[in-house]
Amino acid sequence: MAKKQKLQAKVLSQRILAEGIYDMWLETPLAKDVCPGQFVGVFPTNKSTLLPRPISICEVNEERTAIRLVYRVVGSGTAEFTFYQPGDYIMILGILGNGFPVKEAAGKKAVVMGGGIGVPPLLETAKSLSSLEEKAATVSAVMGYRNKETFLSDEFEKCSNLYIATEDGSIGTKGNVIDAMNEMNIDCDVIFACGPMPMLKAIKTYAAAKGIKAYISLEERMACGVGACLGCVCKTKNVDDHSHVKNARICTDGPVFDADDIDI
Amino acid sequence: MAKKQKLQAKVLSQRILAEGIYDMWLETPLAKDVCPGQFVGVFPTNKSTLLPRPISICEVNEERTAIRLVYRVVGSGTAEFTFYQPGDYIMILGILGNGFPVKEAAGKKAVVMGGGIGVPPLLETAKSLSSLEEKAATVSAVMGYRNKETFLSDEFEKCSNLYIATEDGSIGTKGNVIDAMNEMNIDCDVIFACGPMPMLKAIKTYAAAKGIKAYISLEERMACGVGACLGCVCKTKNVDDHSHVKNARICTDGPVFDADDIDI
Amino acid sequence: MRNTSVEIAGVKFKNPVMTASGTFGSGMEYSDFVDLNKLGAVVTKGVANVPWEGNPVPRVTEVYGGMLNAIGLQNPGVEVFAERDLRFLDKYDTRVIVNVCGKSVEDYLEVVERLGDEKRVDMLEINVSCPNVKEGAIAFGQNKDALFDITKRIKEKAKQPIIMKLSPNVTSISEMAKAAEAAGADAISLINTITGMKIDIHKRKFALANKTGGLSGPAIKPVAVRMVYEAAHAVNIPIIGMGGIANGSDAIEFIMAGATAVAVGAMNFHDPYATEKVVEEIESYMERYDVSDINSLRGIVE
Amino acid sequence: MRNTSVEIAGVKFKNPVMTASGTFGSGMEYSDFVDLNKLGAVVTKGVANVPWEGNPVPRVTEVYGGMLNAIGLQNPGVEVFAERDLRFLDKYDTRVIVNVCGKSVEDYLEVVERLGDEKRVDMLEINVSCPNVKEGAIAFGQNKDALFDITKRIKEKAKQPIIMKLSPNVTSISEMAKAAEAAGADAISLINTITGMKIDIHKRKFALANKTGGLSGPAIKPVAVRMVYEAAHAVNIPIIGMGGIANGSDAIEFIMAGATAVAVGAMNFHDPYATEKVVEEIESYMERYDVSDINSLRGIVE
Ligand SMILES: Cc1cc2nc3c(=O)[nH]c(=O)nc-3n(C[C@H](O)[C@H](O)[C@H](O)COP(=O)(O)OP(=O)(O)OC[C@H]3O[C@@H](n4cnc5c(N)ncnc54)[C@H](O)[C@@H]3O)c2cc1C
Ligand SMILES: Cc1cc2nc3c(=O)[nH]c(=O)nc-3n(C[C@H](O)[C@H](O)[C@H](O)COP(=O)(O)OP(=O)(O)OC[C@H]3O[C@@H](n4cnc5c(N)ncnc54)[C@H](O)[C@@H]3O)c2cc1C
Ligand SMILES: Cc1cc2nc3c(=O)[nH]c(=O)nc-3n(C[C@H](O)[C@H](O)[C@H](O)COP(=O)(O)O)c2cc1C
Ligand SMILES: Cc1cc2nc3c(=O)[nH]c(=O)nc-3n(C[C@H](O)[C@H](O)[C@H](O)COP(=O)(O)O)c2cc1C
Ligand code: FES
Ligand code: FES
Repeated sequence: MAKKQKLQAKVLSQRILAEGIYDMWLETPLAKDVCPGQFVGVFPTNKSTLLPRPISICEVNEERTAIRLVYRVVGSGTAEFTFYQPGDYIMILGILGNGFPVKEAAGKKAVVMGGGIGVPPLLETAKSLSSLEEKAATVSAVMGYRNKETFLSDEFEKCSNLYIATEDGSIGTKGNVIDAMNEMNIDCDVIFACGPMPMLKAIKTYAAAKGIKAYISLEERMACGVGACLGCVCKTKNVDDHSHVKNARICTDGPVFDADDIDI
Repeated sequence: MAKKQKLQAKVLSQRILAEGIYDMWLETPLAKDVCPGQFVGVFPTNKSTLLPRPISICEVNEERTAIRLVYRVVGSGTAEFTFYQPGDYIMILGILGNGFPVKEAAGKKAVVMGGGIGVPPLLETAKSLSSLEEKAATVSAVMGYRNKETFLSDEFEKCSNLYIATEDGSIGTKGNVIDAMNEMNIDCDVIFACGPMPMLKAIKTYAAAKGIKAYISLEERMACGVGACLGCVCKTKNVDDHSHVKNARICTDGPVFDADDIDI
Repeated sequence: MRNTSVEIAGVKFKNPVMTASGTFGSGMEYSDFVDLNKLGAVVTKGVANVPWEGNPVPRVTEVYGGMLNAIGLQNPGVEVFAERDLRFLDKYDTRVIVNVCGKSVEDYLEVVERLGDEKRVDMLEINVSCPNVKEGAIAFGQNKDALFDITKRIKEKAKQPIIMKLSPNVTSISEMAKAAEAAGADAISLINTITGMKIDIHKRKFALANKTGGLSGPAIKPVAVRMVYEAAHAVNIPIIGMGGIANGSDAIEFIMAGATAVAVGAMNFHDPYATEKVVEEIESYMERYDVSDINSLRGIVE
Repeated sequence: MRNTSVEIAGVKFKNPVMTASGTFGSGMEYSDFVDLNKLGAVVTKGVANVPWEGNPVPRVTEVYGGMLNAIGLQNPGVEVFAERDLRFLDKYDTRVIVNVCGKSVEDYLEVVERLGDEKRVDMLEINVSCPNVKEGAIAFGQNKDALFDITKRIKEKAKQPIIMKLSPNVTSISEMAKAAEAAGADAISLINTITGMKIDIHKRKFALANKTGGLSGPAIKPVAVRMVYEAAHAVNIPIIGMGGIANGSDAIEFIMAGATAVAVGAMNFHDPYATEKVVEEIESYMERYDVSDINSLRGIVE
């Protein structure tokens, strides 16, 4: 694993992707070693806020010199990020987390499933699945949105068979990603998922019922991001190596877990 | 007196005047009502620092639409100010303080005396003295610097008879401003002074001995800048109106005091 | 029409936003910035029976997210205060709470009695928690028996309802709150400043002449919210919450923790419009979440 | 050659910079960023006799100039700790201080005895001040008789020198420091976190599942400096100072207030290089002001 670092990254571009959702490319040597599903900590410069904001890596450019972050504005940190212009520098901490075990999908029918701000990390995941040495047999993407204000869907279309579910039924299946799986009869051996907790719970249940392997990416409040503070734990089924109390650290042991191993 | 306000001011220009000393013009409607010797509070944007930095008004432009601040970098606030570019906005609080009673110099031989970062407010003072309806008879400026790294002296030359004292004797009188007064035999009925405490004490003593009126501008740590917190007091000879305990507020009752009235 | 008014000990306030004692003078200095009529109450700087000089300068210094002060309760004495400051406040339609300080119980009683017939004074806030004076003051606020005793004696003499202002520099704020309540306090206010210190490592000197000073500002808000919450669960009398309040959200946080009213202190120095803005932002919050009565938010987070 | 080494209870540290317990794991997680050999000591996360689960999430939340945590002392128990964490530290040439927690005096004693023969352990830091566990812990740190008692009993059994880690949530830190000294503590460390609370006014919930959490970071520095100063004037045993230290200047401030050594806590999360940087910046300060021995700065501001 690459050494973790805190370092300056240069903003290459920034644009609005959808209402309240921004898309920023950062030049950084960290790009070299990214696995899909990993994340960085982004530091606001505002000195009232000292902790890094965990943001998933949405994409890595072909030369592996830059990473793409897609984020939703929810508070003071993300609001600050929107002001960054090309040429500005920001401090980031990375690369953090384990990432999706995409190689496990070799030869299999893989489905990436995302909802809300869980969608971005799945783009790099879907791209990886179709460019592995031993590729996945099929790569489908099932993305849940609130309404027709979708984002990144055009890009998923390029690297996967895209299915959309919307809460209001304005595009695709009306309902959630599981409804789409059922309605569209999507073939699936392994799932890579990221999104809100109710969605992840539904996927865990769905996968267990169908005997499908599911890897899900969790979210929790973090302080250090590197496994030291024990702030970001989730319950695991078995005693884990690190904590010995069934508490895995999402920032280091995760954010991606085998759905069977965790208690959500 | 004009209503105090906290408002945005537009940076018009910024340049280095001498090592560690910056010169910044701000566009602000507050300029209209400035008396020489008054000051503004400048707010850093860095959220770890919340209090306004008191900075004297060095000059007002002819149209009275802009003020000039000349400041020395000593800490985080002033360091931040150096980054401001023309077109940036910063928050200021003003106009604060009483200012020099320049009208008292009508028809008299006036001397402005400054040292260190006490020099700037005396520029507007000297200019006022020579443009009063009833002008001062003569306007001299006696400025003390550490060495030949003087600043603003060219501008004092334009509106006053300038005398310089330097600690190392590299220009003008070797010594302090009182040494210059003595050496150069400067005629004087009234003094307006601003500078470090030892200089102000010397001026008070000098003026008392010669029976000259001296107005001196004091400095103290401030929090509110508007007279509410009682943070910035100086000892007065008599019970003052506000405090009733011989403690005048430098931000509001000052920063300029009749040297006879204060205990320094 | 949404209701923002609150009541404490029979006194009705048009809204829950007050000024924190010592940060707002008697209102005069901020009247350029704020319409005092828009505030729930003006809480004045501490006043004693006789004039106090306060501490030597430097009295204030900045720290991360706040400041330290060691003013030492400089004040012109209750006579001048009544004749000047109260007369200034006569012009305004807002509640007036007078903050009272003293070195002995007798000092406090003298002020309380002098103000007893002042119609302009709606309530008295008894400062037993100033960390910046050597005698009296905080000693009363750090020992529950002393607090009980002084509260009782003041309550016996006071014609206006009394608020005991508590110190955060204690092991248990609940015990202190209970002592004040048991002795008959009509309300409590908290927190006063937390004792702190700053050293200038270049000059090798204390930043304040008094060595220690009281910490206030956003830095102390989490401690203040916790103490308001603990006090609210310990007593039934109303609580005025303060400590780092800068905006409407902060004020709502204190109210949800159990405060009936709130006060804005050091942040007036950062933003002289803060008090009025807090009033407006509380209204916006009520609008956004359709809260018809501010009192319905009090203590709702349990 | 300038001397940065300090000594506490006969243990020599190459410099006064330590990690604050619980913010640095056992060093492993920060070894990507910092050369552990450059630190005065690694102080490990609190360890109990048996594994502890800790509190439910959310356990951390950000506040102005700092954070609140309610980890609840999750730890794998002393056995795993000794076999894994201490063996990891075997590789390094730095001092190791093990932070010990417990719910009863017996719990603490079990850990202390288990570690007695561990050569890798230079000192024990006894955490009697964690505000985030319901039983034991902070209770010992908020009552001077309880503190005296537990200190005495641990001292009797401990083979390594013991540091009592004090809580700032007390009326008088001097009294607590004196109790620890009287009971035989070899040193004291302070401050642990100050109990705080944050409420999410939009969700109308506590930000932490535990409701309250411990405040740390630059926001608490002035309180920490003051307490170190007070403790230094109350006792003669060495003090390890902490609370919001972010850079060399902060460290020097604590030393001038009376600390023999310092620890960097929450600021590791903001700047994972912080500890090593503090070491370097202390050296720069000594260079700039020609200080030949760091020990000569201790307590020089009186
Ligand atoms: C592993 C991981 C990956 C993530 N990836 C993305 C992503 O790709 N795009 C995206 O928009 N968001 C992502 N998030 C959520 C993102 O971290 C938060 O929205 C962000 O931290 C909010 O910061 P703020 O300052 O705007 O909000 P504030 O509410 O002002 O933040 C206050 C504090 O709470 C923390 N916080 C607030 N919301 C969250 C949250 N949902 N999860 C964790 N911490 C939170 C902040 O980090 C900060 O410490 C991810 C979270 C995790 C844990
Ligand atoms: C009435 C008045 C007029 C002044 N006019 C000028 C001027 O024209 N040009 C100029 O360069 N300086 C002037 N000063 C000094 C100036 O206010 C300080 O240098 C400045 O506040 C330092 O801020 P900082 O953030 O860089 O320093 P820091 O040390 O980081 O500031 C920390 C805190 O201390 C306060 N502080 C630090 N030094 C002083 C000081 N000498 N006086 C008052 N407060 C201080 C700051 O305002 C801040 O609250 C004046 C001071 C006063 C009181
Ligand atoms: C400069 C200053 C002066 C103060 N004077 C008093 C006082 O006279 N009486 C009092 O009870 N509290 C006094 N306080 C405490 C405040 O009223 C308030 O309790 C404290 O500052 C916390 O609130 P804040 O963080 O909003 O400032 C003073 C605070 C400051 C900053
Ligand atoms: C996440 C976190 C976990 C902590 N865990 C412990 C602990 O296990 N034992 C302990 O004695 N102190 C613990 N502390 C307290 C710190 O060691 C330190 O005393 C406190 O945070 C103040 O220092 P700081 O402001 O530099 O963080 C913890 C602090 C934090 C932030
Ligand atoms: S955020 Fe610190 S352990 Fe995960
Ligand atoms: S700075 Fe507040 S009274 Fe002068």
